[in-house]
Amino acid sequence: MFINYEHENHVYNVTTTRRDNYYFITYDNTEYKVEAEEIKPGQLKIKIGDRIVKAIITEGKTEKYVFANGNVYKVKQVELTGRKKPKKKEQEDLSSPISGKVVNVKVKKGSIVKKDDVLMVIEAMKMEYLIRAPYNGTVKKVNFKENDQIEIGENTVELEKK
Amino acid sequence: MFINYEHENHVYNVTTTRRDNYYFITYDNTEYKVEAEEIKPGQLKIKIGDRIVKAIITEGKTEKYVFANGNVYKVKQVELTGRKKPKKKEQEDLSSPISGKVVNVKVKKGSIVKKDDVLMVIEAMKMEYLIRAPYNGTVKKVNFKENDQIEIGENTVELEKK
Amino acid sequence: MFKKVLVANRGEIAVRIIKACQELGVNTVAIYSDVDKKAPHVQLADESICLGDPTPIQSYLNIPKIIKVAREVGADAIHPGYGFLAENPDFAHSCNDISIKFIGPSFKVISLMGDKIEAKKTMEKAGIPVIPGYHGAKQDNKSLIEEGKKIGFPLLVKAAAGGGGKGMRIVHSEDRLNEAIDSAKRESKSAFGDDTVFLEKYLDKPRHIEFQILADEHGNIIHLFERECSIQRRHQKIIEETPSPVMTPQLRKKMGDTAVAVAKAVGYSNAGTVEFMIDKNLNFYFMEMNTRLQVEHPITEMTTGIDLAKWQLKIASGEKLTIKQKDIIQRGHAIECRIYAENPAKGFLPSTGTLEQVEVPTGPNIRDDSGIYTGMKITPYYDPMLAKIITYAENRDENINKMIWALSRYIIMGVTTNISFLKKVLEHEEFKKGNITTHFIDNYFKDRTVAKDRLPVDAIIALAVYDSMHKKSQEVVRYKEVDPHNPWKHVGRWRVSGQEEK
Amino acid sequence: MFKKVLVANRGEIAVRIIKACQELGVNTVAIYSDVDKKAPHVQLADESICLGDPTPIQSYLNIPKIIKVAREVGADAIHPGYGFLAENPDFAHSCNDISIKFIGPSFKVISLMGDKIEAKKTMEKAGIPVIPGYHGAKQDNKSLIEEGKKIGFPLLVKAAAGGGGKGMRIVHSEDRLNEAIDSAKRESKSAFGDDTVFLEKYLDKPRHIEFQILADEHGNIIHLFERECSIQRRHQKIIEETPSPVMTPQLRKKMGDTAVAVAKAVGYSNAGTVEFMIDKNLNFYFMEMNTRLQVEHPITEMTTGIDLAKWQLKIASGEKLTIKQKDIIQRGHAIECRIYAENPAKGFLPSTGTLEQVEVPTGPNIRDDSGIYTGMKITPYYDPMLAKIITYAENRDENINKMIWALSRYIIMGVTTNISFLKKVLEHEEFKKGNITTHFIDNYFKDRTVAKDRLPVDAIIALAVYDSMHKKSQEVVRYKEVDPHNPWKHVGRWRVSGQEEK
Repeated sequence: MFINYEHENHVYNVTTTRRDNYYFITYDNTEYKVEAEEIKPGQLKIKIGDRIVKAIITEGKTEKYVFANGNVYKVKQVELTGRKKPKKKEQEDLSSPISGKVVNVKVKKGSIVKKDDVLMVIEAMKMEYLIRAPYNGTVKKVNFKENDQIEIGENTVELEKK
Repeated sequence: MFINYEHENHVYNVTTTRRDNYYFITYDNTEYKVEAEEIKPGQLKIKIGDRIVKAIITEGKTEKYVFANGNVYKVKQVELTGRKKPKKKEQEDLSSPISGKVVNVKVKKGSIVKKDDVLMVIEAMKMEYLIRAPYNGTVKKVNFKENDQIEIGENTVELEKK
Repeated sequence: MFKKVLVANRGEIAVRIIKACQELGVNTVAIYSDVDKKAPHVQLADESICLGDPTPIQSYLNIPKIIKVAREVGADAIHPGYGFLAENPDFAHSCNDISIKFIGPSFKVISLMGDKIEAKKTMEKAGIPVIPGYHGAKQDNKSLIEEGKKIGFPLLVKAAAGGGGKGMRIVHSEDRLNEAIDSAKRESKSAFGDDTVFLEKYLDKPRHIEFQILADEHGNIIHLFERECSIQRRHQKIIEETPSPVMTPQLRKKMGDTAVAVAKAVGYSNAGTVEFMIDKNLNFYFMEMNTRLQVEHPITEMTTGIDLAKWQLKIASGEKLTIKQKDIIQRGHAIECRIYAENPAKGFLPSTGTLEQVEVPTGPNIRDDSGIYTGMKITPYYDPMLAKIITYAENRDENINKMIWALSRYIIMGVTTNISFLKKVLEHEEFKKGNITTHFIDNYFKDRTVAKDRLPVDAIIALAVYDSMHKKSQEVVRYKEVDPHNPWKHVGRWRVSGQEEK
Repeated sequence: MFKKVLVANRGEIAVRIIKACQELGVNTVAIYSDVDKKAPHVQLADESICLGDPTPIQSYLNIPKIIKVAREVGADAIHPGYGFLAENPDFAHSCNDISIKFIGPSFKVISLMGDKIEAKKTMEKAGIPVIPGYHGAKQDNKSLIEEGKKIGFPLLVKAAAGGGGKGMRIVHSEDRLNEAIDSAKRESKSAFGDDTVFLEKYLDKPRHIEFQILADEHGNIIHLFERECSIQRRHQKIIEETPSPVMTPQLRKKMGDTAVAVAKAVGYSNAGTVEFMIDKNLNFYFMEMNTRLQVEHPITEMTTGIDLAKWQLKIASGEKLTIKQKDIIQRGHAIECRIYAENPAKGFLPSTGTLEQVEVPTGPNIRDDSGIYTGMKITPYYDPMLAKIITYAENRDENINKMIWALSRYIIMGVTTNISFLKKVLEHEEFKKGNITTHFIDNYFKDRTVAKDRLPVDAIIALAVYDSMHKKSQEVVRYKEVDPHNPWKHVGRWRVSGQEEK
């Protein structure tokens, strides 16, 4: 079985084989021979050599959550063919970081802005989030007006780089 | 809907009708008009007039458990026809009150015993339980010997009343 | 501090100890029998080893097996909890032999205190008041009956090796003494492998009050005040509280000093408890010393702010007590209720079965020490204590109300428990006044087998609503077609969830 | 004592207050908005009334609606919790008007303390030290910039009506001041309906240390020592502890006496908190007084053994404080960590979603105050605080380890939380040394957006094992027949449980 797990834009390529009572898991050129038991649904007790690892896995709609070493990690499963590569999202991001309400629009079509200028103010959970210009440029389109509801990931402003 | 609930050898005869958003429950010649909601599986919020009652119900193999007013009650459902009347169990009981190990048998076939004599000693969960004669009589049969495993409700000794 | 501790116990106390270890950065190894595979202590520990057969003698009492496991996993210490091997000097000795630290006092002290007769003699010599009784070597029934007559009735027959009410009989008249001796000997033999018994005066309006002590290996001893443990059934505590409603500052100081003197007299180290009986005139007598952590230790932790389990680990690893007697302050009021799988209406008969649902009350100053989970099977192999619930409040009155609140939200379905009974005790006027003795339950709840609770109307309505919600309308129709004269058929069928109607 | 209290709040604080009422035998009424129908506070209360629309202004901030409900259910008191209407003098006034007791100080005191400028002026007159700043009436940007230049940079722009960091901006240079004033005014207007701001000197190595007080309606005032709340992000506290690592007995006495003097100066009653800033030379300045129960009140409860929520109820019903200042003892060490649905790697951006799984650490001296449950939807309507976890131990070092243990067992799946981040703060060498200021997170975790955790090997193995256990062998076979060149198809399909393989 081959699976690719995506976590924080990084893809982990894993191969698993089951033989007798063991799982052979290959990752990063290392093979781990482990014994495992599902104590309760989603709750695993895994023996890796002398170490006992306890993990809890829960499935969301499009992702899995794994609790291991005292932390929770959110993981997606991705296909290898490249059709679903992690997006280059961080770069020049003008999308809304949160679902909320647009409380202030500082620019209009044609505005010339400098890097770090505030373009839009979004309020959610009683806090404000500022959308700042990632570079100097000219506003081509403003996608929301004051009091609009905006969803996470929606593009706020189209900005042409100068 | 008619149901008989049995609790501690007492049978409660209940009629339920569902109309609009109300349940009409008749018990002991009183009709209760209630609204109800199942918050989580088995967890009920019931409005009886001005009162809010919270109850939790869990189903076992042959019984239900209901938590109400801060206590848990174990309830069975019984049929009305009389085929399944509560047993008259308390009377002259020589059955084992617990599953455990027989640690001492004080009588044998033909023994003549007096009321309150100890017939058998059963150990369970690190405690001893004495089976005492409920009346004067003669032992007709002893069903267990020392170190036997005994289950709850199994008859220990057959005792003929004198 | 130790690197790895094996916890030779199960249930809530194993959970308690594992958490204490982990907070101190110590690795933990759980042991378990086949039926405890999914038990919380197994899930919590860093490693866990199965001992197989659930019979205690094959698992949690199996010294060679446990010692073997401890060596194999490389444990440098063993914590025995309470019960099982906690007061077994052979076990402590076996640990010594392989240089694994037994977390408790030396095996010599365990041995001395385990022999109730020797313990009393030692204490008498050290000037500690003890209860009049016969602790002699003549163990034939005839001699014991003679000695019993000298002491007078009522008296107690007690197993020399006993504890927790096991092998204990109270005898009110001469003609019952012979049977009681037989029975106590048999129970003691079976439980402890020793049938030596002794006899003791039975006190008037007695209270059971014990003092917690902590003693390090450098000669420092402190006490952490009293626990009132008079509420007992079958000679086993079910409700404990601190401070005791009967205690005065003078008596507390005197008894505390005596408890420290007891520990000093035997060169004690570790956490320990000195148990006293108090009569109605507040005379106190040494009863015995428990050389381990007690079930009821949390109430002391809540009122003193001191973590006894962690201190056991620190002391055993050679650390010095950094707390001075004068710095320990008793604050507020704490109660513990022990929740047992048992039926108070049937003489507290243990109840077995599967825990269909478990819900625990939570809130500030509510502590739940338990080793149970929904789906757990309660077997007859082990003690039927399911959980301990401990509450703290600024004063006794408030705390009694708090505990009643908590017990009213402690839901255990699948076995009969004593939760409702515990509430009835707490709600009793005499309990509220603090008028309690070790006979409290016998005095006020004799009729408990008669007064069975009826099903309250709210429960009936809840059942009716639930069944109405969850009946399959389809089923009702089907039955009508088949047998219109039998209206009961469909209600006999129950369903686990109501998904069809959603 | 009251007969019936309406709790005008939601989440963990509503739960906390309802439990306190119930323990005192007081009936409780919960209010809730449509999205909170299944919330714990609704389940716990004796009665509950739906307010409809989840927008705060339509529900938890809707004074006429809440007042109407309180009358209809026959409540004789309202507890406002914190946030929402807790410090709204109009609400307190409205309660007065219909003779329902508002559980808090008089609306005049709320009004005075709510106006940060007036509060400071009052305190200056009473001889209490305050931070240099501009609290004047000139609110145009030009005047404010002039005043700001007089005070010097860095300085703070603060909403006069603000609290909890809302409407607060720190400005390091003149050229950013104009934008900060605009933004603070806008946020303040939106949150509190008032855009008055003031300016204040920003202190060097400042610590936020506050004192808890309790004042009854008969003139008795006590303080319950300090809380160190310097660990903040976005000017909101996330870790609080007591005692403060920087406190000395002399300073504690001085600040405690000052806190009592502050309360006395305004005729305060109820629980309250006097917030101070302390600079590196341990000079302290009055900042503001919060006229309500604080989020972080549990750490004071754990170290003093006093139940603040119960005392609020007792005081409001006219009872006298029975605790004297000399009887209050600060014992051990307590920490609180606030668990937020937020992503520390993205500037602590709130995270919304469904809580797929919630598991809470339990154990002695671990308190979890939460209002969440598995399956709960975290919406953008309310504050993203999910829970508070509080631990107590005998000393700070032990307690930090205990809190790390607890956080490592706090499982929330479905939204991103700050749990891992909290652990990193607790594990930081400077935190362990007690070298903390309100800039701690900015100073040491600036690069938090860069240093993303990689998926550890244990998590990868767990995922691989889980997926291997739960794949349908059938599916694999089917795929092979259909498309032998695409080995990925079957792994894309997930299943909720592995029953088929059992």
